[in-house]
Amino acid sequence: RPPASQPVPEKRPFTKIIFASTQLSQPQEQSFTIGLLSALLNEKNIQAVFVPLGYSDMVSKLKAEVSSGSVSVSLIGGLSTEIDYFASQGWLEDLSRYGTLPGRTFTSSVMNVVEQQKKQYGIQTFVPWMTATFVIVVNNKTFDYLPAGLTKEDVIKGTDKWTWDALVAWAKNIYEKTGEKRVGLPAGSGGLLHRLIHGYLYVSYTGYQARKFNSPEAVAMWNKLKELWNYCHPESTTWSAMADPLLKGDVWIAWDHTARIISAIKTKPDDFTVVPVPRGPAGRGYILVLAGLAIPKGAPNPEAAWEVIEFLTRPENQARIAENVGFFPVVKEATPTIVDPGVKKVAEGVSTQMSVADGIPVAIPSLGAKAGDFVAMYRTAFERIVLKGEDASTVLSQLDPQLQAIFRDLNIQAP
Amino acid sequence: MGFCRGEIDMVSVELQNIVKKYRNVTAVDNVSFKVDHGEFFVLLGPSGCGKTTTLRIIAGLETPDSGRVLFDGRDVTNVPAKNRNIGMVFQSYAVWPHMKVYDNIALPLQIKKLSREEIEKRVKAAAQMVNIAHLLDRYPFQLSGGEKQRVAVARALAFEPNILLMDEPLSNLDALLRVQARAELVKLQKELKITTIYVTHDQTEAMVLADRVAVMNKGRIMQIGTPDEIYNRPVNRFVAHFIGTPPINFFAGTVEEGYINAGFLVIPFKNIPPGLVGKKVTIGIRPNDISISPIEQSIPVKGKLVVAENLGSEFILHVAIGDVVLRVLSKNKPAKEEVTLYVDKTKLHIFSEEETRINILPA
Amino acid sequence: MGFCRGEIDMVSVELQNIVKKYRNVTAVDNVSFKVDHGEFFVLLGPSGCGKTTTLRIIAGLETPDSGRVLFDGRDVTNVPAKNRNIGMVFQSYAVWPHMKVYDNIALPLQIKKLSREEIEKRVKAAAQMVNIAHLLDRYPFQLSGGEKQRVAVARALAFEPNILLMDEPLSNLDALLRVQARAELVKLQKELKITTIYVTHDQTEAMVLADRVAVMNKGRIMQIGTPDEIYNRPVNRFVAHFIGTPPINFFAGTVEEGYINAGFLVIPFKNIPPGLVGKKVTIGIRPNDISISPIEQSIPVKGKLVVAENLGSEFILHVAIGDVVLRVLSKNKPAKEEVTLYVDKTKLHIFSEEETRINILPA
Amino acid sequence: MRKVLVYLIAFLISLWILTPIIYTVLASFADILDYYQHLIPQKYTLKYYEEYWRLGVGDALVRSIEIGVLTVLLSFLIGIPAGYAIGRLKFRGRNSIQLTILFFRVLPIVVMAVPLAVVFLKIGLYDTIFGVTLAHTAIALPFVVLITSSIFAGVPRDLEEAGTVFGLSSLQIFTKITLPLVAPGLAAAGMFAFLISWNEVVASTILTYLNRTLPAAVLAPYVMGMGAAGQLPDPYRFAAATIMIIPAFLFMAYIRKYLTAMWGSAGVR
Amino acid sequence: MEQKIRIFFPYFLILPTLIYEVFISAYPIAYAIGMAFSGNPPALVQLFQDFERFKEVIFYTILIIVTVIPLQLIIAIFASIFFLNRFRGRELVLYFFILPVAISEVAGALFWYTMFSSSGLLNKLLIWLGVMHNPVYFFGYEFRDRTLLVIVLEEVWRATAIVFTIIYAGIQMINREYFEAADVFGFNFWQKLRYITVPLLKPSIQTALIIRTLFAFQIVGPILILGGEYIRVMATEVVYWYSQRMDPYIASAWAVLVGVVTFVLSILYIRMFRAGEGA
Ligand SMILES: Nc1ncnc2c1ncn2[C@@H]1O[C@H](COP(=O)(O)OP(=O)(O)OP(=O)(O)O)[C@@H](O)[C@H]1O
Ligand SMILES: Nc1ncnc2c1ncn2[C@@H]1O[C@H](COP(=O)(O)OP(=O)(O)OP(=O)(O)O)[C@@H](O)[C@H]1O
Ligand SMILES: [Mg+2]
Ligand SMILES: [Mg+2]
Repeated sequence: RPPASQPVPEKRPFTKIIFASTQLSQPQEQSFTIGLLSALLNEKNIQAVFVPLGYSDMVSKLKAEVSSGSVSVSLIGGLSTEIDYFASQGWLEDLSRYGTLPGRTFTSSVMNVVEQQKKQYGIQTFVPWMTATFVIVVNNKTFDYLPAGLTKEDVIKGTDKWTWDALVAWAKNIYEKTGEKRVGLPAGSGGLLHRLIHGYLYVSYTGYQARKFNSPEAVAMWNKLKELWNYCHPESTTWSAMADPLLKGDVWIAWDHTARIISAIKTKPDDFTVVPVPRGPAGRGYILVLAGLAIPKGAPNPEAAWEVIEFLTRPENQARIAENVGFFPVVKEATPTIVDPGVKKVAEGVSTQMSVADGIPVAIPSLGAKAGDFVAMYRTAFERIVLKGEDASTVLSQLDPQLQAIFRDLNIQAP
Repeated sequence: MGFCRGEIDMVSVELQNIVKKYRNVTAVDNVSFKVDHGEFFVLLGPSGCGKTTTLRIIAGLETPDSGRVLFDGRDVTNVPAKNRNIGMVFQSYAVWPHMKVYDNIALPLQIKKLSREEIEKRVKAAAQMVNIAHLLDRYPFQLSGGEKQRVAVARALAFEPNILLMDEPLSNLDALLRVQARAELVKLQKELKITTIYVTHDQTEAMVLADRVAVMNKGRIMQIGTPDEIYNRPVNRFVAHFIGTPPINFFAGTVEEGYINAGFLVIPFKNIPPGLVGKKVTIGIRPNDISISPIEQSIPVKGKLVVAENLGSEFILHVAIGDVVLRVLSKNKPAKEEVTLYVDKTKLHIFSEEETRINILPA
Repeated sequence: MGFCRGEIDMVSVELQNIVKKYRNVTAVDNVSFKVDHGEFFVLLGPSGCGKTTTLRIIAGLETPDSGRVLFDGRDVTNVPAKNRNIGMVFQSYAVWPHMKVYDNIALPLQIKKLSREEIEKRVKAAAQMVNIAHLLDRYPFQLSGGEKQRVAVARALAFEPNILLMDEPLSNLDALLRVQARAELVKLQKELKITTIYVTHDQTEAMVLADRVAVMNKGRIMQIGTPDEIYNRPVNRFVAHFIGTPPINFFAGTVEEGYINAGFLVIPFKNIPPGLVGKKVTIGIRPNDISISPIEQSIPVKGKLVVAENLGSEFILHVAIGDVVLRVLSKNKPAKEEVTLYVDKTKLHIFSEEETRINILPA
Repeated sequence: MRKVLVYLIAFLISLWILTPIIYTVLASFADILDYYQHLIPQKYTLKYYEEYWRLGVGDALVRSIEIGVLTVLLSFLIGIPAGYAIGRLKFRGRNSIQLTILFFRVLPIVVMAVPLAVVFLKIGLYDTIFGVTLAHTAIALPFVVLITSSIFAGVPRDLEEAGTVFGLSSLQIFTKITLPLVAPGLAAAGMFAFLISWNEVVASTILTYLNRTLPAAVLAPYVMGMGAAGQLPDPYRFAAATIMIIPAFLFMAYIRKYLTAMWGSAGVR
Repeated sequence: MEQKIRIFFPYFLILPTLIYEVFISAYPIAYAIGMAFSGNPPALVQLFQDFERFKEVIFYTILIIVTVIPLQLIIAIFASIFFLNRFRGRELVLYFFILPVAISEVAGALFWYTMFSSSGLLNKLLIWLGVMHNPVYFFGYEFRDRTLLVIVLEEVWRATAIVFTIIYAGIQMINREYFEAADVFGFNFWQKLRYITVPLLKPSIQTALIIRTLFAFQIVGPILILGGEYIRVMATEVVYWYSQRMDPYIASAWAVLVGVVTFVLSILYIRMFRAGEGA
C-alpha cells in the first residue's frame, strides 16, 4: 500500500516503481521530491514511490534483494561514492544501453566521475543527478568583527588573505570582543565534520586528502584546527546541520554542506553571506559532492526507471531541486533558471569558490564498504587531538597505518 | 510467664460520637463509650453490626467521618496507627506470609528495639500461651486455619501494647484450646493491666472475660454494662434476644391494673405506672429460667412437649402452650408429653411497645 | 424454599487408609471412614488435627500419599475436583473478590448451565437462608468478616451438590445467626438428602447437626459415633476430654476388688475384670454430672468453693477436695464456701493407663 | 495535613510528566523562529504536520497501531499460558525454562533483524505488517511471560481451588477467576507488549521499507542513519515527538482502567 | 492417563512460547554469535584492540545503568505506595504517570532535548526570569557530565513508568491488611517498606529489574540523540559498527557481549530475589 499522500491515479493504468534514495531524506526534502515526482504520473503514467533509506540500510536491502533474486527497487539515488560500492558488488545495471538524454549538457566535472567508474567497472553505473559542495556561511554582522588586515572583500572574493589562519584570527577577535564563541562546525554524530577535515583542511595544508595523513604539514593543520576549536561554539559537537544554529544566531560563521544550510539562507536571505572556504599553505581544497541515479540488476520496470532519470535531469527540474533543497544542477541549462534569492546567493558563493584561482576540487574517495573506516580515521583523529588534546603527531602516526591499509587493501592510490 | 515491662502505661480509650459511613452504608452510627485503664471491654453484636469497623477506628486504620477518639483524654483521631502503641488481632489474621512464625511474632519486637534475649523470651512465652511453640519454624502457608489465628494472637500478646484490640481472636479454635487461651489471656491482661477491647460473637467468652460488655446493633451501641447487667437487665428487646443461648422466649401481653396478662399466664406486678395500663408489652423469659420441676417464686403453666433437642449435656425442650412455644433448658427430658413448666417470675423481662425495658417488679 | 432438582443422586463417601504428609508433618494419618447417602457427618478435633486436609482430600484438592477415596464405591482418588460435583465452604471463605456477592453465588450455577430464572431463584433462596439478601449487590471487600463467610456458605448451598463439604462455615457468626443458619442448613440437607461432611470446633453444633461425629486427633480418627455415643461413651481419655464444655474433670484412682478408690471418693463397681485389679486408672466426670443439690444415684462429697465463674445463665464452680479441684456446672452459686457435691455415679468414665475406656458399671 | 502532602505530590508528579510533553507539543505548532525567540511562542503553524502528512505518516500511524495491537494479541495468545505455567504450576526445570525464554531477548535487535530480513525475503514476509508483527512478538514474548508469571504467582490459591470445587474447568477457572484477578498484571504486560512494538525502530526499519511503522518512518534517520541522513531540524523533532505520543495517549487511556483493579484489594487472606 | 496429562500440562503450556522463539529468534541469535566468533582474531577479541574506547564504552554503560536502574526502582516502589492512597484525581495522575510507557525511546529523548537544549524550556525560562543572560549548555563534548544528567533524567522520566506498572500491579495483589498489621504494630514508614512491602513485592521487583536491565543495556535512541557521538555505550557501539563502519562482525561481538552481561545479571536477579518460600 503506497502512502496515501503519494498521488494515486484515478483510472488509467500506470506503472509503479520504487525509487530508493540515500539523499533527500529530510522531511522537507522528501515532501518536495514526492511533489516533484507526482508530475511524472500525469505525464507518463509512472508512479515513482520515493523511499529514503539510510546508506547501510540501502546496502543491506540491496544485498538481500539481489542475492535472493527478488528485486523490488527499480531506481537508486545515492552519492557517487555509494554507487561506486554498489557497482563494486556487481549490483548495478549498465545504463549506457538506455541511450542518451537529449536537451541537457552534463558538466564536465561530473562526467569525469562517470567516466572514471566506467573505466573501473566497465559499465555506466549512474547518471548524474545533482551536486553539492560545502561552503562557509557568514552572518552579516560578523563583518563588524573582522580582524586587522582582513576585509569583507577578501572574504567574499576569497583572496589570498582569506586563509584558515585569518579565520582563526577572526573567530578569536569575535571572542575577545563579545565573549562568545561564534564559529560553528557540524561535529555532531550526524554532522559532516570529517569532510571538512579530509576534503578541505588536509587538502589545503598537505595537498592531499589521505596521502600525507601523517606529515609535518598535517600536524600544523591539526594544531590550527585545535586553535580554531577554542573559538568554536561549545555545542558544535552536537550539530549535524548548521542551518538551525545559524538561524538562531548561536553561530555567526559556519561551515557545512549546501543542503544543510540552505534553509537558513532561504529563510533570511538578507542576514547571511555565502563565502568561499579559506585557503591553506597548499591551496584551497574543496569537495564536490555528486549524487547519481542508478538501476539495480534485475530491477522491475527498468524502462520506467529510466523515464524517472530523464525526468529528474531535465533542466527545469534541476533548477527546482536547487531552489528547494540546496543541491545544485548537473546540467548546464538549469543554472540560469534559478530565481530564489537565497539559493542564488548560495549558487553565487559556490561558483565563486569553484572559480578561485587556487582551488583544489576533490572528490570523496570511492571506498565501498571501507568508507566508514575511512571516515572513522579522521573523526578519531579529531576526537583524540582536538577534543582530548592528545599530541597530534603521536595520534597521526598511530592512525596512519590503518588509513593507508584501507587503500592498500582496495588496491588504489591514496588520494 | 516471664512477661514484664519497664514502664506501666495503661491507657484509657474513649470514643465520642463516632460515625463511619461507606457510601450509603453506615457502619458505625454515633458510637460513644469509654474503656478504663486496664479494663477488659468486650464488643458483642450480630455479624455486620460494625464491630470490626469500631476496632479499626480505635486502631487508627480508619478515619471516622465524625467524632473523636481519645486515649487518656488526648485526641488521637488523626494520629496514625503506628504511633498509637496498639496490638491487634485481625479478624482475618493478617499473618505476614513471607516470614516464619517466629519472625511474625518477633518482628514487631525488633522494631521496638528490644534485646535479642528479650525478644526470644517473649516470642517463646507467647507461643506457649496459645500452643504454637512447635510451629515457630514454619511458614504461614504450612499452618492450619486455627494455627494461623493463634500466630496472630501470639503476635499481639508478645507485643505487650498499651491497648490490645482483638477481633474474634479465638473463632477458629476448638473449645478446649479456647478455654486455655482465654485463661492465659486474662492472666496476662490482668498482670500487665493492658486495656483490652475484644470482639467476639461467643457469649460465654464475653461473659467470662469481660469487665464490661457493649452490645452493638446496626452500628449503634444498645447497652453497656457488666456481663451480669447485660444478661439480667437487658435494656431492650434486641439485647434480651441477642444475649443468651438458646435465645430468650418472647410472648405478648397486656398491662392491666396490678398485673400483666399474657393469656396463658397472668403475672401480678407491684409498681405498674398508671400510664402503662392498657398498653401492649412483650414479655421475655430465658429458657433456663423455666424449669420442669418446681422452683421458688414460680408460676406453674401446663404445656405439651413438642421437640426435645439434645445438646449432649442438656436438652432444649420446645413446649407448646396454646399458640406460644416456649424453649426450656433442662438437664433431663420429661418422660411424658404433658409437662408443667415453672416460670421463674423474678426473671421476667418486660418490654414496651418501643421495645425498651420496663422496670417493674413482680408482686 | 424453592429448591428442587431433577435427579436425586445421593452419594456415599468412603475414605480408605488415607495418609497425607507435608514433608515431616503427617497431617492425615491412616484415616478411614464411610459417610452414607444423605448423612450429616461432622468432623471434630483440635486445631491442626487434619480436618481441613481430610476435607481437601475428599474434594480432590489434595492427592493423598496413600489410600483411596471412594464415591458410591467408585475410586475417585485421581478424579480432579471439578468432576466430583462437590460444594465446599472453605475455611478461608475463598470468596472471589472481583465478583459481586450475587455473581459469587451464581457463577457455579452458570457453569452448570442452569436457566437464568433458576439461577436467580436459587441465589435468592440461598442468600435468604444466611441473611445476606440485602448484600447481593456488594463486592466482597465491602463486607464484614461474618458476611463474607455467609457468602461462602450461600455459594455452596445454592450449588446443591451431591456432597457438601463445610469447613467451619459458621465460625464467624453470632449465636443467633448460627442457630438460624444451622436450622436452614439441616432443613435443606434433609430435603435434598445431600451427603454432608462438616468441620466444626463447636460442639453444640456437632451435637445438634450430626448424624454421626468423627473425633480426630493428630491426624487420626479417635472415635466415630452418634453425638450421643461420643458424649456419653467416649472411647478414650482424649475424646472424653475434648468433648464437653466446660471440660470433663479427671482424677486418678486405683482399681481394687469391687470398687475404684480415688482417695476422696470410693466407688463400687459391678463387673470389674480380675486383670484390672491393682491397676491405676483415670476417672472422668463431667461438670454437669455433678450437682450441688442431692440427685439420684449420686455420691456426696464435701469440698470448698474456690472460684465461681459466671457464664450468664450458669456458673462454673471450682470446688477443691483435697488436692483435686472439680469443675461443677450449676445454675446458682452456693452461699457458703463449704459445699457438698453430689457426683452422679452412673456418669463416671473410667480410662485405663493406656487411656482407653474401660466399660464397667457402677454397682 | 497528610491530604495536602498527597495533593502536592500528585501535582509534582503531573508537572514532572507533563511539562516536557506539553512544551514540546506547543513547540511543534510554533513557527520556528518565533519559538527561538519567545518562551511561549506567539505564532503558530501546521506546516510541519502537513509535511509529515505528505510523507505518509498517517498510514504509518495506522500501521503502527495495527502492528502494536496484533503484537499484544499474538504475544498474549502465545505467552500467557507460559506465564501461567511458570507463575502458578510446579514442575521440573521451571527456572531453567524461564531463563531460556529470557535468553531469547538478550541480544540487541539490530544484529537479530538482519538475518531475519533475509529469511523474511525468502518466505515473502518482508515488508509486510504480519512480518513486523512476528518480529515484534518475538521481542515482546519473553517479557509477557515474565510479567504475567510474576503476577500469576500472586493469585491466592484458594480462589482457584474454589473454582475447581464448583466444577469450573481449568479454562473456566482461568478465564473467570484468575484472569480478572490478574487484570492489573495483564494491563502491565499489555502495555509492555504494545510499547515494545510501538517503539521498536530497528527491526521495523530493517524488515520494511514501504510499509514502515511510524517510528521507522519518522525516526529511522536517528537510529540507523547516523551520518548519512543527519539529524532533523528542531521543528521536525517536535512534530515527530508529538505524532508519536498521540496514539500512546489513547492506548494508555484505554488500558489504564485495567491497571487499577476495581474491586479494591484482590487479596483475600 | 489423567496423571500423565497433569505432569505434562505445564510443558504443554510453555511449548508455544518456546517454539515461537526458536523459530523467530534462535536462527538470528545463532547467526550473530557465529559472527562474533569469526574473523582473525575473532571479532570478540578485536573489541579489545582499541582498549581506550572499550574502557570508555564500559564506563558509560555501567555509569548509566547503575544510576538509572536503582533510581527507577526506588521511584517506582514509592510511587506504587503513593498510589495506594485514595484521593480525588488519583486516576488522572496515575494516567499521567504511566503515560511514558507508551512513549518511545526516541520521542522521550526528543522531549528532553526540548527541555534542555540551548533554546529549550529551561534555558528560555531562566533567561526570561532574568536569572541568566546566556544559555547553559547541556549537550556537547565539553558538557558530557551534564548530558549524562539529562540522559538519566530522560530515562527516569520515560522508563520508570514500566517498572512502576509492574510493581504497582504486584502491590495491588497484596492484601492490604499486611500493611495495616505493620501500622498497628508501630512500624514506621521505612520499617514497613523494608520488612513487609519489599519482601512481598519480590517477584515483581525481580521481573521489573530483569526487564529494565535488559532494556537499559539496549538503549540507543536517547544516547544517540542526547549524547551524540561522544557518549558511547555498548548498545550504541553495536549500531555504530553496524551502520557506520559496516562491520557486522564487531557489531555482533558487541551484541553478544551485551547479551552475556544481561543474561548473567538476570540470573543474578533471579537468585537474589527468589521469592521466600512462603510468598
Ligand atoms: N503445606 C503444609 N506444610 C506443612 N504442614 C502443613 C501444611 N498444611 C497443613 N499442615 C499441617 O498439617 C496439620 C493439619 O492441618 P489442617 O489444616 O488439616 O488442620 P485443621 O484440622 O483443619 O486445623 P484447624 O482447625 O486449625 O483449621 C497441621 O498441623 C498443619 O500445621
Ligand atoms: N468497604 C466497605 N464498603 C461498604 N460497606 C462496608 C465496607 N466495610 C464494611 N462495610 C459494612 O459495614 C458494616 C459493618 O462492618 P464490620 O466489618 O464492622 O462488621 P462486624 O461487626 O465486624 O461484622 P462481623 O462480625 O461479620 O465481622 C457491614 O454491614 C459491612 O457490610
Ligand atoms: Mg468483623
Ligand atoms: Mg482447618
